[in-house]
Amino acid sequence: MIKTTQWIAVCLVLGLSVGTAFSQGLSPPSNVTAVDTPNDDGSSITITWDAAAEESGISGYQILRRIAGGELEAIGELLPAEKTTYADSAIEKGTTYAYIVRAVSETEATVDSEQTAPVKGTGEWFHTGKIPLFITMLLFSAAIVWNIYSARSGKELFVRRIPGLEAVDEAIGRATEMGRSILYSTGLGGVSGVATIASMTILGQVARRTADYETSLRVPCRDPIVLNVVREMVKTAYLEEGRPDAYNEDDIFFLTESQFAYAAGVEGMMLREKPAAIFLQGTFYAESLILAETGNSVGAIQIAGTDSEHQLPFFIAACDYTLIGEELYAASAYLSREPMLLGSLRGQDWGKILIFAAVVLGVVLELSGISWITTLLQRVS
Amino acid sequence: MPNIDRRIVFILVALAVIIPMLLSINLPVSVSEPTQNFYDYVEALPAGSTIMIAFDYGPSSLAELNPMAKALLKQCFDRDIRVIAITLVVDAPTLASALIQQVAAEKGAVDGEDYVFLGFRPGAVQVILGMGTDIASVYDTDYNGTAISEIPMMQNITNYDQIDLLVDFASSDTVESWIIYANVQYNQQIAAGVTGVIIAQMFPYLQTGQLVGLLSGILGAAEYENLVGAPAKGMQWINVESFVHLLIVVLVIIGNITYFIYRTREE
Amino acid sequence: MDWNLIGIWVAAFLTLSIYSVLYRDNPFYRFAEHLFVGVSVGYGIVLSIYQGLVPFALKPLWETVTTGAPEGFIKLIPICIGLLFFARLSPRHTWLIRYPIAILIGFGSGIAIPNVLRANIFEQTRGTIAPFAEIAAGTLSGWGIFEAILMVVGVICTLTYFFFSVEHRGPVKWLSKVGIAFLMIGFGSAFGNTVMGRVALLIQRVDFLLGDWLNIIS
Amino acid sequence: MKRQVPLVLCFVFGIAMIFTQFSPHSFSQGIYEEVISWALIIGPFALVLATVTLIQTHTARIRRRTEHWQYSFVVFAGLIVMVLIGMFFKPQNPMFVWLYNNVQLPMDATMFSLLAFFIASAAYRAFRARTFEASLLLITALIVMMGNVPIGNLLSNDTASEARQWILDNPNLSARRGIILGVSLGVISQSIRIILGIERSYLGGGD
Repeated sequence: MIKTTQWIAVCLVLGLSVGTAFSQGLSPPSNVTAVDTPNDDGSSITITWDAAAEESGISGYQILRRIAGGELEAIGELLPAEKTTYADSAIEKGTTYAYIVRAVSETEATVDSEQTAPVKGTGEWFHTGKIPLFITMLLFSAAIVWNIYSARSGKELFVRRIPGLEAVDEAIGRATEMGRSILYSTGLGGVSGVATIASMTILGQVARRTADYETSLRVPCRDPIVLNVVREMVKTAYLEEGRPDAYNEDDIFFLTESQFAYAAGVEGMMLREKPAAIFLQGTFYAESLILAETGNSVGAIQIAGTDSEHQLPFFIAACDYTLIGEELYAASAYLSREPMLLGSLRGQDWGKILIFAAVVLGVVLELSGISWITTLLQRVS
Repeated sequence: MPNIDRRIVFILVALAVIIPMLLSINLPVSVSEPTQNFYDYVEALPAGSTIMIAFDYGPSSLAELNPMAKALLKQCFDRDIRVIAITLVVDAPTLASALIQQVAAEKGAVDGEDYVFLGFRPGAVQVILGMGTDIASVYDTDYNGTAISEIPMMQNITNYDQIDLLVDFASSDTVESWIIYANVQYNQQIAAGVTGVIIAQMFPYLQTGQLVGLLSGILGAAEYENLVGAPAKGMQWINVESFVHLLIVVLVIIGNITYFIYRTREE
Repeated sequence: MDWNLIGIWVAAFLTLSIYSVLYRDNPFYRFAEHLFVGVSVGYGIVLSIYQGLVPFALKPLWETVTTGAPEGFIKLIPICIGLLFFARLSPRHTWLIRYPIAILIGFGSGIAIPNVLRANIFEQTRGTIAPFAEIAAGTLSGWGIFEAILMVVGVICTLTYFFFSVEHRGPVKWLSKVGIAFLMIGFGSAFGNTVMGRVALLIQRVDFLLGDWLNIIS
Repeated sequence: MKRQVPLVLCFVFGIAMIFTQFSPHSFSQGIYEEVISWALIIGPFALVLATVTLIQTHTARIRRRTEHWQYSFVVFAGLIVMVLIGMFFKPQNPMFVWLYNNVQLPMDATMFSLLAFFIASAAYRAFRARTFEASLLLITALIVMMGNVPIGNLLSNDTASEARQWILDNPNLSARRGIILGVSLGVISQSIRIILGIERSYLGGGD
């Protein structure tokens, strides 16, 4: 019942408005098209039309649609005159619609465009706007996998010199000369942390040297599992250097779980034992400052390394050498020669080259007024 | 080099806080650009808009973030902007709930109509993504247990499409998660207020527009209080802060001068 | 009893207990530190049950059982997978927790790849190039042009410093030297801002002690 | 069962999420929503379990009578009181809120404020301009510190805050962007290795 009344009302308004429109010379919207909205789940249809000429008298547009063979119904609110596109997202999937764009003048006179060809909303399986993203992802994945496999197949992958690592020998040498101990903290991280693993790899290397020089190596641990792994690693290092006799298990010990108590404990060790070299490698939090400060005050050579970005400034200010973020990973890859680490490192470097290229090319093109790199990188939703 | 007992330095620090606090000094605070942009963005929202505020910090950062959160809430309630508050951090709900209620009581805002506190849900990334399709799929009730469907102001809000700005008050890497998942995936506009530790790393996101504004720690709070016209703890504390910074600068300089003198003498 | 007043005294006592460590490690500090761990973990457990397990697992479970709605049974699968976390408690079945962990890690990694690529690599690269469009359009002043160039130089040099496949010799060495200078300025900014943050925490505590507790300041 | 199934699960869920990111079809979006709801349900279990580790550590401490083992009882006392009150009366209960506000909150807030003291003492004793890099870092830090507070502006006629803002907006931005780009490549590379089953450390030890 209501539908019929609406229908009659629409017809009436339509009839009247067509009459008035002709009297005012309002021209109908031209080139009206309706297409399935690309790159969506099929829940919308996009209608476009040409902008009206200036002083056409059009003050807005009303979109009307018709299900094949059905009635004409108004969709959404009156659109402002500067609009030339509308996405109808109130559609039923699989239903065919045809559209009419009605121009409305300030005096409420209206004129209708021709009806568009019927369209259906369909969902797309692939978002074409994301092609650059997709290709970049594939390229980068391929770079990582390729490099890991070539590292596994025995190819030598080069890793650059890392200044903090070169200082390791100097630090151990000094400790030996002075007859003092070396203190090595693996930080607060658990055994699965990347930084902790890197730290343990470096510790293995340090242990080989201390085994040679018979310098005592003290390792206070915060995590019982890390303690066990560290003991195993250091023991192996001493064995491989042919000095199992010099290995002292009590030098590697559990201190405490709690953050500040651990800091206080290590601080106490520094003040009592006055180590000649201090290594702070791994994950650190706020206590980094306390450790680095005390180590500095006892005059030790300090080599720090962490990926905890927030602690890096304090390490850099208070230590002699600091492995910054990725440098710590690179150091561990360099020392352990683990193919997965080496391969990833190389793959990521290829990624960096790609970024270099994009930046340089992008800058050059932008300066000459071509902006397709920025368009490629543009966000799509 | 002379190694003074560090407890002497500790006492100096304590004095540098206590004395200015007793004297209650008031120096003028200027406003930086990221803060101004934040304020302008909120000011430009019409009455009846909706802001989502994520209280992603626990008690250890309340000193830096509570003052700015208060200033923003005041601005929202004054301007009839509706507030949906949530948190991704487990030790935040009690703190955030109290803070909102306090400002709401002061400004006469009504729970369920002008603001709603949805509380905590675990799993940061999942929560951010889940709210992108349907907020009710993550929060079926608010913090007090009222069903979302019965809260008046949530009637017309299903997901980020109805949220005009997301503000993250953060003490950790949640801002990055909001940017990576809510901004990129759902085109949500984001602004942030952060603790001192992470201020510096926010700037690349400001330049690209991934963040529309930024409040920097206690300084940002003071600036915002200044803009909103409601001077409170932020203004008071940044003045006290002055003297501690001055002390630390002097200590660094003295420390380095003595270091260089001793080093040249050793050589 | 005025619980508010008692609360302030308790809070003041605990605050001062923690500050006592500045003199030296002592039983008061150790008491407060351990109490803190216990209380905050307890709070975490309560909240993750009431605001996590209850709405996400128990409520749907209950609804499924009471209403028998078939779509509810699909939710039972993730709930059962989640329960596997408790296999941790039995040493023989510990390996079962790999199932939920594998799902969460797979989900996290999969969602991260395209989004991190877009948010942090595409957008950041675009942001580095964007000012040059303004230069080409002539809308950037002399100082602005300098800053745009500085940004490109900074980004490229910093990335060069973190480039590990080439020995840092010749021009690469110089690029990475400039890179480290940029890094130091970046870390210096973080340093200055971190100081501001930590000091603010102290000011808040002193504000509490002098204001709420001793009522010396308003 | 012990290693292969988790690897397959990880691969399937990872690839599914990537697929849904590139495919707007309603079928893919249905998968997307379903996987997110799964992740939301599984997540909280991990959180509850994390506390079990803490309980185990402290019972072990008491059993082994390690140094200061008596304090482990304090941990348990705090934990039990919070859990009992919270579980019986819900987190909105005034008693639970009181404990949070007057016990947990002040200690958490105080713990990190200790750093203000340590920074000051390190400022005098450890932060040395021993190399060019360290000098650059310290000078920047001093400028930013002065630019952050009103007194710095009063003394320098607003130069300090302008310098601070310029540093943050320019050299700092470039350095951070370099770090973000590098770290993001690392994150993506790790995610790829995890999905493809090259990186298996999350499975832990054992067979």
